[in-house]
Amino acid sequence: MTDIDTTVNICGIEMKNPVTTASGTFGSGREFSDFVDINRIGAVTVKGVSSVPWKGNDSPRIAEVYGGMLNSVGLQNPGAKWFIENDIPFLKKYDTKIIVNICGHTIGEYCDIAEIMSDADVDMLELNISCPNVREGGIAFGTVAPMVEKVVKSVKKYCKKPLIVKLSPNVTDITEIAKAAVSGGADALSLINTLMGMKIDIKKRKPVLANKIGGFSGPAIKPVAVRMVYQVCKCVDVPVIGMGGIINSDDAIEFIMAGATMISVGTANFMNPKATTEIADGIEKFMYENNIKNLSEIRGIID
Amino acid sequence: MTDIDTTVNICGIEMKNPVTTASGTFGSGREFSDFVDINRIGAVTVKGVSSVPWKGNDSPRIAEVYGGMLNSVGLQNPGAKWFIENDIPFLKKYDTKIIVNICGHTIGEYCDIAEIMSDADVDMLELNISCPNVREGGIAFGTVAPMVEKVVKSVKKYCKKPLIVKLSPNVTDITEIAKAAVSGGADALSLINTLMGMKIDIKKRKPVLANKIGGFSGPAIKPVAVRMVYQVCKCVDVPVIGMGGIINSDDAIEFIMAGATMISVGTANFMNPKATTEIADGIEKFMYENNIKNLSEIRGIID
Amino acid sequence: MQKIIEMAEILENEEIQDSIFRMTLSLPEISRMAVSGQFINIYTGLGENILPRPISINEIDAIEGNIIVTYQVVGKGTDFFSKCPVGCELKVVGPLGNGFDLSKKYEKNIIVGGGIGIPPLVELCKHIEGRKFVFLGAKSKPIYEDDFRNLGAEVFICSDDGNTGMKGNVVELLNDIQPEGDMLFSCGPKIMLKYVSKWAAENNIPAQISLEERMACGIGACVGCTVKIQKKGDSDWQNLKVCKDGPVFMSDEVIWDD
Amino acid sequence: MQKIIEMAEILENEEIQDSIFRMTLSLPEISRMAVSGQFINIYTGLGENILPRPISINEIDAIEGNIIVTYQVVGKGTDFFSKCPVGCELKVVGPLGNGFDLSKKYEKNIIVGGGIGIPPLVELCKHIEGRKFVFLGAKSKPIYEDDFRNLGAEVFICSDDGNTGMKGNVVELLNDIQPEGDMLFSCGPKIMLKYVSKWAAENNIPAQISLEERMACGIGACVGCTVKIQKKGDSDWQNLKVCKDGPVFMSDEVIWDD
Ligand SMILES: Cc1cc2nc3c(=O)[nH]c(=O)nc-3n(C[C@H](O)[C@H](O)[C@H](O)COP(=O)(O)OP(=O)(O)OC[C@H]3O[C@@H](n4cnc5c(N)ncnc54)[C@H](O)[C@@H]3O)c2cc1C
Ligand SMILES: Cc1cc2nc3c(=O)[nH]c(=O)nc-3n(C[C@H](O)[C@H](O)[C@H](O)COP(=O)(O)OP(=O)(O)OC[C@H]3O[C@@H](n4cnc5c(N)ncnc54)[C@H](O)[C@@H]3O)c2cc1C
Ligand SMILES: Cc1cc2nc3c(=O)[nH]c(=O)nc-3n(C[C@H](O)[C@H](O)[C@H](O)COP(=O)(O)O)c2cc1C
Ligand SMILES: Cc1cc2nc3c(=O)[nH]c(=O)nc-3n(C[C@H](O)[C@H](O)[C@H](O)COP(=O)(O)O)c2cc1C
Ligand code: FES
Ligand code: FES
Repeated sequence: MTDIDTTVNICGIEMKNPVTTASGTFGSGREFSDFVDINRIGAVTVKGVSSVPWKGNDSPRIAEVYGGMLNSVGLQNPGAKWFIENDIPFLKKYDTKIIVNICGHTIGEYCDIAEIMSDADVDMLELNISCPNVREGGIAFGTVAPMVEKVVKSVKKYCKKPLIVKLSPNVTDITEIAKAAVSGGADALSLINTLMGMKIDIKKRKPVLANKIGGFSGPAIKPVAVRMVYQVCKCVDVPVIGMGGIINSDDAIEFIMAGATMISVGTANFMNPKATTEIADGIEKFMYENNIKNLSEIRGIID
Repeated sequence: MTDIDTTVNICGIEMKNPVTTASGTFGSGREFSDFVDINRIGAVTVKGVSSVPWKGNDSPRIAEVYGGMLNSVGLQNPGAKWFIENDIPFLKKYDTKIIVNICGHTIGEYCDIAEIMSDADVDMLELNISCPNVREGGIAFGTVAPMVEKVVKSVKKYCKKPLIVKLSPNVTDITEIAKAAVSGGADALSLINTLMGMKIDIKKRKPVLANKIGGFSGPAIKPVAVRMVYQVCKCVDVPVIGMGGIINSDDAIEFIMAGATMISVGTANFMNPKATTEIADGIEKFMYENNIKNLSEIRGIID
Repeated sequence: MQKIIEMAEILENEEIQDSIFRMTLSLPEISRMAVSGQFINIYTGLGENILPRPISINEIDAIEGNIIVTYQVVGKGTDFFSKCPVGCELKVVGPLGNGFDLSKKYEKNIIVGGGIGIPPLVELCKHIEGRKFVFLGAKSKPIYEDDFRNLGAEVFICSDDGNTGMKGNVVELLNDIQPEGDMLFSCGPKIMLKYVSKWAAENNIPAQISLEERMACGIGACVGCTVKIQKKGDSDWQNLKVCKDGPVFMSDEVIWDD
Repeated sequence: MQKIIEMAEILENEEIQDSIFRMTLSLPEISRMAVSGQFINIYTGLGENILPRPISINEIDAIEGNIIVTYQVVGKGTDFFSKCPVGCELKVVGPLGNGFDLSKKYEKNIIVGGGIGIPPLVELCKHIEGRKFVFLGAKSKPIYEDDFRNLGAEVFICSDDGNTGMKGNVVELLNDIQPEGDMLFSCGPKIMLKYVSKWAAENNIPAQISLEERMACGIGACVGCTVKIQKKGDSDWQNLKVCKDGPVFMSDEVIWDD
């Protein structure tokens, strides 16, 4: 397989393969290092980090649904300082790139964390303007085009690393939001974040999640994700990181054919702790069997 | 079980139970009459009917996805005349109510079919402003609030039956659309129609559907549907018909607890041709076991 | 025609060629009603695969109450079937579709089958009384060659790789043999059916061809499985349902898109 | 502690009480590493159920390389397990969580179990050297009463319906017996744990309680399974992970919401 080149390049950062992890599903990688060789992953996208620690929402935060799950973690995280002192040194032991997912309640908080992380030893930042579990404005940030443009523009001023903007699928027209993010200065886009969903426990007569509504992820959401990645790749020129329900390498190839440059493995990590590296292996096998030397040959091949 | 009252009333029409069929998944009932006793269904909602015959989209029109399916039928139907001459007489043999799902490409076409069906021997009309497979404006109709209000208002002038407006889930804020439909004069709302999804055949390197993008339905979409039904029921006063991924009576109860007055069985009919009557039986059993005399005791019980 | 839901016990499930399985299902009711050219919907019961799999009836044993199907493993559903042990039960809906039209008898019958389209032609062959010229093609070795011979047919074989019979496809084989016929029956890949239809038209032989399309309900309710058909005398084509109006259509009524 | 993925053959799977099953899994690696109070994640392999089911370790047989779990059928996943025949394989990840803290030995140990929370206390009981006062409650009949007796414990029983032992709950039983203890260990429904914790606090007995919460990963990555814990000396509570920081917590550190 020596003549196969699995590398991908996003904003000048070269990754050894197109596989990364979906923020919030892989911790900082440490928890999965018992199961997978982190050196085999193109980049690790870590869980959302904010400038100060966040406590997150009440439990229950997890509900299983048909072919997927709901979560209402609410971006609990120990804050930037803890992350810089603990998670970065851990990840630096591996030969992989680091993408930091950043979150905030306000534009000011977003700028703060972008500034802090710009000085940290990481490769790219991913701006999460789309978490449905943040109440204080998170929703509005990600679903109204002028707001998206404004947030991205503000964050760009403080951000010294390539900036990926992560889009919410809970919108009428994803292309409008994607274009707004690019106008604001996004160097790349990632999508989709979770759909908004709900599950009711009919015995207890109340929602399963303490937060009532949560973010829906897993294989069940894949058709929506593929559709949106396809639509967005047709209308913007920046690279796209595709995700939403990817559980095997065929799914990954589907997103690449829809136009994605990288793909993220999220909920699949809970279904199979080895999912990331198995998908990296599977992509290589697919390239080999189909005589594909470089993924650019099939990227966005769907008209 | 004599003291259990399963009847529900929508706009003065009394149904023997809250079970109806999701438009487009049950034909006119004839195809399923080998498997189920149509007398056991509260109402039959027939496939979309337009004033003149529609040819629909090219094949393939069906793709299976994880826990669901995509369709791009494109509202193929033999038109109002054929429907009135063939399907109504068939359904009239049964002791059930008839809800006619109506569609059009333009406001004029919507008004035409509403007028035609107002004179037919049916109980209610369901205005489908949300089919993602109609290109000539269908999308815009269902996803922009002022447009929704305008269409509904226009159709109301010609409609002499109670008018249900069926909402698309492919929107940023479903409550805004629901309120617009009610302002326009909707007597009831039904939701959700299909999500927009896509599947790529990675061997053939093209979308499975000839139409590329299709409507996503089945158990996989249930969390989105429950969430939207819940949100809508909290913000409007008209009765709501809930649907999206209902495959058993527990699912049906979940929608009723979220606030739905009736529930529709759609894709489940393909998974189990007896789904409708099994769900009607299951609801009765649930009421009996939980000592519920009338579904109003649990309807919208979730705060 | 009435359709029913039946739980089928698997009586046999054997790999007869690389990735092709022959499965005998106990279906007392459906087997009594079925005719050649019809199909059944088999459910996987897998949570991620919600739709039934349409599979043609290969043989009907109304006396024992069995239906035999022959399927190729191409995806999750058929893979699941191939792993079901004898004794296991599968949910089946059937019989579905209209079979071949055998209301008229013909002296000379041409039967053309390709790959996994061959199975329904076996049952068909049992019900044809005139001479039967059977043309079978496959990648490497068509299935059921001997079955056709045992049913008294004259059998001609071809394969893409030349492993069995003539090297080439069935249309080349037809051109080679130039059989005479009053009616042609065919089932196989769409591209093959298109050229077989062309051959039949050129030779003025009416042809009944069995089509496939992706399906949801299989019973005519979802309008998912349409093909463009222009009925004789009609000024325009219409989208007809493979599951209910077919799967067998007259070849000269089919509009070939691609 | 290292965690691994192992395919477990089911060696036994028996209904020991109405809807409660005892299952022996061959897990050579995990059984060598596991300690009492830990749990394992068992996958169903069903397409609609994507998440693993966390189940406590009931007994560890490191010599044979087996882990025994005891589970109640409450939904699809546990129903599936109950139908898996002996010989069938299940995917398991483990061992997960921190077990009970047995670094110190106590003279008098109180063990309180309720319902399906009883199983992990059996393995625990094997590793406690001092006196063991075991209080078990259930709807009608607590499981594993004899196992505790065989491990040398003094066992007290109650049931909601009075069918076995005292009629009432374990807190009433504790109040009735008024045992003395240097450490209390407990597992059971949340509401029981809350009142057991209260009882322990009133009686000045430190208590290790094993909590449950809905989980996705089970390994500390998703931050889905949190409980509010206020560590001694901390000025505020924090959301800690049941799967990684627990499932065993000191009862006086738990903030009870409802
Ligand atoms: C009327 C009819 C008769 C058929 N008879 C046979 C037969 O006798 N033997 C046989 O091996 N195959 C037959 N097929 C094709 C068979 O239905 C598909 O190969 C099978 O459904 C694939 O299922 P899967 O889960 O293995 O593949 P997947 O690719 O995982 O299936 C995914 C989805 O696509 C559908 N699908 C995939 N391929 C086809 C196809 N070629 N045609 C229609 N739907 C498809 C499946 O039903 C399912 O909904 C027939 C199809 C039709 C329509
Ligand atoms: C650390 C831990 C140890 C456990 N040990 C045992 C045990 O030894 N024996 C036993 O019978 N049960 C135990 N449980 C509870 C057990 O995990 C659930 O009963 C089981 O997951 C239900 O799955 P189901 O598919 O049958 O039910 P469903 O209700 O269909 O499950 C749906 C979803 O909810 C989750 N869920 C449902 N109930 C619970 C619950 N009580 N706690 C956490 N998640 C839940 C499931 O994991 C699944 O994701 C334990 C739970 C935890 C967290
Ligand atoms: C438990 C959980 C936590 C998540 N946390 C974050 C987060 O912190 N930041 C973020 O941008 N996305 C977060 N997500 C969304 C995922 O990164 C991803 O966009 C989504 O789950 C869809 O992909 P999947 O279906 O492969 O999981 C989270 C998802 C899950 C399931
Ligand atoms: C094959 C198919 C055809 C449909 N046709 C229509 C239609 O004609 N009019 C309409 O309003 N909705 C139509 N729908 C949408 C359904 O009525 C329903 O809103 C949707 O499928 C969600 O419910 P479900 O998940 O239970 O199927 C169709 C759905 C399917 C699967
Ligand atoms: S498959 Fe539904 S109409 Fe043919
Ligand atoms: S279940 Fe994921 S952190 Fe505990």
